[in-house]
Amino acid sequence: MSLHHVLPLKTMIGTAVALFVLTILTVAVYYIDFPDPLNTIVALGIATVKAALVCMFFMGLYWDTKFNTLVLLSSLLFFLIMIGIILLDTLFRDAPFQIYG
Amino acid sequence: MFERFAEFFLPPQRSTVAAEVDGLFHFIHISGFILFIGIVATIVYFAIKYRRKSEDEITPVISHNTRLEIAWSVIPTIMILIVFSWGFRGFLNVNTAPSDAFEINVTGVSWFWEFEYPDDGIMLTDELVVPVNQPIKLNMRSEDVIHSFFVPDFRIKKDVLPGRNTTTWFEATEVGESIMFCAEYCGTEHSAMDATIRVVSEEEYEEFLEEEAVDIEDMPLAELGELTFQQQGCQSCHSVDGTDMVGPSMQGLYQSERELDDGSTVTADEDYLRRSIVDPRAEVTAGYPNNMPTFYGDRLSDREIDALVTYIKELQ
Amino acid sequence: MANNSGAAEKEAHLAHHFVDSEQQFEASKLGMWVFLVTEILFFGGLFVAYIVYRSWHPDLFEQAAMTLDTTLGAVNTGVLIVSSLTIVLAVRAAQINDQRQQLIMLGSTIALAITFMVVKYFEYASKFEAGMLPAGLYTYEGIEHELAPVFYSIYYMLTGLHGIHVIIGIGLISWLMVNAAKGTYHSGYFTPIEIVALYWHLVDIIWIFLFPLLYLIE
Amino acid sequence: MADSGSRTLRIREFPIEENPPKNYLNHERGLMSWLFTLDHKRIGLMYLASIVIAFFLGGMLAVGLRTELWTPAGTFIDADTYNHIFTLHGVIMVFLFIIPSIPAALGNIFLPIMLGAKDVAFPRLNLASFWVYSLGAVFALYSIAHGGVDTGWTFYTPYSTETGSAVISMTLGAFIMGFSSIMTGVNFIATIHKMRSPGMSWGRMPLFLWSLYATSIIQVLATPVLGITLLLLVMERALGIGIFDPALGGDPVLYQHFFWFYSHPAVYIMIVPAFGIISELITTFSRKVIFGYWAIALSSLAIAFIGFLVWGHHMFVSGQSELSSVVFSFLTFFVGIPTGIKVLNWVTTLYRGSISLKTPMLYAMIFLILFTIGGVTGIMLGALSVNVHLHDTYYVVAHFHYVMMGGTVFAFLGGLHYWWPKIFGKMYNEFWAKVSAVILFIAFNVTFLPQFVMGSQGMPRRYFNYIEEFQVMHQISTVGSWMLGVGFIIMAIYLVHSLYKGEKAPSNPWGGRTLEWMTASPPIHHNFEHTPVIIHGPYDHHKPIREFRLGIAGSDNGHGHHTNGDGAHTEEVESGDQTGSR
Ligand code: HEA
Ligand code: HEA
Ligand code: HEC
Ligand code: CUA
Ligand SMILES: [Cu+2]
Repeated sequence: MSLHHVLPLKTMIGTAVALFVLTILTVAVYYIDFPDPLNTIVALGIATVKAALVCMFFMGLYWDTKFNTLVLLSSLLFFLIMIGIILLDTLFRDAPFQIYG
Repeated sequence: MFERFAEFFLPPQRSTVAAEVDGLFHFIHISGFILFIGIVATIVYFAIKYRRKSEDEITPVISHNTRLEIAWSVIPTIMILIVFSWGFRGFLNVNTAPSDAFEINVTGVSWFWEFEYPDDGIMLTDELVVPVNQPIKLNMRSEDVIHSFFVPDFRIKKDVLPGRNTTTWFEATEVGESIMFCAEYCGTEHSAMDATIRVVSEEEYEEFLEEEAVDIEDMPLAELGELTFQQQGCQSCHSVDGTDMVGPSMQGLYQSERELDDGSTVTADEDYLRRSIVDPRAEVTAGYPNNMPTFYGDRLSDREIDALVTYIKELQ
Repeated sequence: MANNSGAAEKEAHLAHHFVDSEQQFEASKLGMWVFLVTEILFFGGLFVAYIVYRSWHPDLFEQAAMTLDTTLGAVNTGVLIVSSLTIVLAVRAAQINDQRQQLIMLGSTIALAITFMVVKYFEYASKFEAGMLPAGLYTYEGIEHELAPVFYSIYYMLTGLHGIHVIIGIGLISWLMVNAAKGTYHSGYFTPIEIVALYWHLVDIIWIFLFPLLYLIE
Repeated sequence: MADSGSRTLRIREFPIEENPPKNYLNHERGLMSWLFTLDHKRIGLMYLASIVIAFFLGGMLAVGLRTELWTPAGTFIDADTYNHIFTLHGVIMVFLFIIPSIPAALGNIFLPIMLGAKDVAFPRLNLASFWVYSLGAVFALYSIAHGGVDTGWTFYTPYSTETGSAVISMTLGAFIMGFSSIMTGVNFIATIHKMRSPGMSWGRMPLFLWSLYATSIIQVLATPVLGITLLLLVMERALGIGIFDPALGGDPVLYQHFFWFYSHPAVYIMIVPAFGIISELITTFSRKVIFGYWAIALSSLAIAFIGFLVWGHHMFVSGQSELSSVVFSFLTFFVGIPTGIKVLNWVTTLYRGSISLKTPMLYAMIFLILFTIGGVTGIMLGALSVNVHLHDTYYVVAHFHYVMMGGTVFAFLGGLHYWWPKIFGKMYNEFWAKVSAVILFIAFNVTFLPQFVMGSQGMPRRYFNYIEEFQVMHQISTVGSWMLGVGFIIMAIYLVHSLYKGEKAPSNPWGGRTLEWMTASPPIHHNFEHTPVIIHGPYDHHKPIREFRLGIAGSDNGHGHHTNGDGAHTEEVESGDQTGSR
């Protein structure tokens, strides 16, 4: 969003409403029982959509230079690298021995 | 010639995995050295040949050369792939114990090592005796902080963690003594936390087993105390001849006046000795760190504690 | 780029080393985005700890999430969303030179942020009461899992760090209000509001993830 | 931009005023004018002073360490003191010296000038970063005064949560200094993106700036993780939160992941700016276009990226899963490819150049030699099976001194000598400079080559005592460290001498082509009297030098009382293809 771009009021309010709806949705979904990993996936999916809405409209990435979006995405990439590789260790350690009782 | 050189660089190869590790070690050194000499020679040659002769020399514009650049991206790539797969193979060897390996439990404690032979009821401190040509698997654990089990002659190393087990293994190929170091920094006496690994022949090993498997029940208290004192690693912090180590010497301790770090004094009677072993952090002698392990209480039987106290009492 | 057009009139807020307001605005905004990246990775470390422990002990996390109050969590989510809206409206008010609205919007953002902290206070208070404290101090007995204390450590680190960010946000927005009252911000210059708003949205986003990850596990 | 498109920009050549009476050093006086300055050059200079002090402190500790190792048992200090000293040596050298060394000191001074800007994007942030750094240093000093720290610079749990030393204040110090590093990174990124002068396209940016750019990216992405790690460590010690402490159910290996996720990329924070300096030195002193500009520029970014994928090579024997060890080892080697490309491009640049072995160039060559040794031994350590043997031995110690001291420090010294005339307006004594460079080179190898041998033979690091077999090697190494001391003393003498008695430096003593040589020595307060315009690449030594002194005609910065010098050269250029891309 450059200096000369005035934020559109309707979009802002629309974004807030959408965020509300999604929050209610995510709580509602919590009370529905999905098979195991699905629950987490749905909850995180909704959270990601919400975050994307905030970034695009409230934070103005939708109007901004694409480079700022790239900056943001790079942080996610490096977060994913960190957790991804650490899981390569933590999920694949040998089952501990039980020699000391 | 090369062998002399290799011997200068590396400790003797005394385990089955050593040769392969050394092979890779030499391979990287030699190819790295060739590369290095090439680079240095080129720099020196250019620096002499193209040294500045006058202030207004004009240099040619050579901005790139695709073929050269591809060459020096591809050749190193091939090199590193070789190095990687070679190292990978060696790593699998170092990490995968044969299924017929004889198992020994290792405990790292600040700052000594305990080796337990679970089938024979033997406990050794700072010394490990193993038969030659027999794969040995070590199940390792730490009582406090991270230590690391490192035997240069065997080319093995593995961290020893609290609350978790790690393993390593080796098969010694010749009879002799090798030194074992603690390779993960663990505090004051980290550099003194070493042990001797005695590789013995099959027969000697049998003898050793018989000798060690003494009957603890029938031993006189003082003798048992001395044995326990050594086996539990007390001697890595306490001398019995008056020298000051991490902890106070045990000589002349009994019945002496002890000044504690809160300023009070106590007489080192039997009861005090017992308390000092079972709950060492409760009364800390002035001038010493408060780092005597607290777990002895759970690990020693009552008889062993009695024995220790008797033993210490006799050290006058 | 920085070609000195001569046309750009030098304005009071323009630092000497910039060529024009546009360059200053863009630079500040890029700087802020880069800073947000560091914030994300700062929290990222904690999220990694969360993920690792959850992958090791899914049952612990399920049990422990039950002790958290979903309603309060959801209310706080709502509060932060509204506050995000009010702060963009403050930016907008600056853009359209409406000083009164600026003040109202900034004020409401602060009010909402305080509401968030008050709710958080009640949540923490009831946890403390029950002995659900970080590991070393943990005394609660309702969860049968030896690592329950570690869960609460992670919980307090995440929400605590987030809470600190909220408090910093309150401070920053108060500072904006003081300036706004002096009429510092207008359509030609509103960089500080824009920058603080970006920060505030990030605080909101982090909560958007914390809410399902901590409260909504089954 | 309001007025883009094809507009005619009037540019002309601006003559350089030699040794101007008013420069950034003296345009304001008094302590306050330094401590609260917003001028990037002054902030850089304060950083320079701080890191030099830190280096000498760390170096003295190192000499102490080496002296203690003269005999196998205690020589003049006890084990605890030794442990404190190597920890302090590591912490000071890493956090107080080498991380801020090139970026925050030399980078701060030259980044805006080389871009043709008046300052960095956020001068206040820049000043704040210096103060935050100082605050961190105060914490570190406090902790030294209150018991010191004996954990090693890696602060591994659970030892660091159990030991009686002042770990909290030291980690807080490192935590705080982390923020200073982040601030510098943010500032540099914004500056490079938004503050380039007309014509300074990405392809015309000096390679030093590319390297600072890559460094800043690493700083911004990695340092926050150090922050949270140290914060968790502090909480672990203060409250016992149990995430890393096995006694409370935590996992110490997780701590190591967190720590190295920062600290491996951090080694590229240390070395990549050094690469940038070497690119400048090699081109200037061979008067030649760099070979493979884009390859060098982009390989910095590649190193930065790959550097994030390999941290686990410090943990091959730590008890992490074998799978991850294998993956980490595989990725580790790939850092060698872009690095190798750089090294070989530098060497090729020398081909048919006009090489002058002035002191900075001597340092550049020393760098090439020592860094190659350090890098190849890094490859050795990355090889899984060999690492099992060499991990935590003196082989590792030698490796990282070859890259940190032999690489970064020697490049830094090269840069310091290269820019010394520009920074202070004085020339140093070339003869003594060469003498000390040669002494340092020899002494360095005497100190650290034997460590490779000891390490291979199995000498573990962080050892106060050692077995007698190693004594000879240790003694050679110790003698080397004393020789290093002599080399540095000579350097200190001739540098200080140059400040007081040195000849006045011309604006461009080496015939460089980058923008810092197109302004006075020392530079004036606003760097340039005009807005510079760039029409050539940074190393186009075959183009006439006057074409590097162009600026927008009539841009006086609002400060100009300069007259149009004789032979001022005016030219009209289409701005459409001259403006820097955004
Ligand atoms: C400036 C700092 C710096 C730099 C640049 C490097 C560079 C590298 N390092 Fe180093 N390293 C450290 C600082 C640094 N390191 C420190 C401080 C430690 C110890 C920390 C501690 O425990 O206290 C350490 C430890 C360390 C270890 C762990 C050792 C152990 O504890 O077991 C490893 C293992 O892989 C490693 C590998 C590498 C590699 C592969 C590179 C590569 O980047 C090197 C790349 C360069 C080259 C390869 C040379 C040039 C290339 C050519 C001439 C082309 C030809 C090349 C090939 C054919 C491959 N380093
Ligand atoms: C930038 C990084 C850097 C630099 C430049 C150095 C420089 C030096 N280092 Fe250091 N070192 C580290 C980073 C660095 N080190 C790190 C991270 C560790 C690991 C710590 C740990 O294990 O936690 C380490 C560990 C380390 C050890 C291993 C300790 C151990 O494991 O037990 C040793 C031992 O030789 C050593 C020696 C030296 C020496 C001799 C120098 C020399 O190059 C120093 C030269 C400088 C001077 C000599 C000072 C300047 C001159 C004067 C002040 C004049 C007066 C001098 C005299 C009168 C002699 N260092
Ligand atoms: C890690 C080192 C360490 C080990 C191992 C260790 N101690 Fe100690 N010990 C100390 C230190 C240090 C002190 C002095 C501080 C204190 O009183 O707690 C001490 C104190 C004592 C005292 C009291 C001495 C006095 O001055 O009053 C006795 C008795 C004792 N130890 C016995 C033992 C016995 C028996 C063992 C083995 C079963 C043992 N220690 C193992 C470090 C150790
Ligand atoms: Cu145990 Cu070092
Ligand atoms: Cu590394």
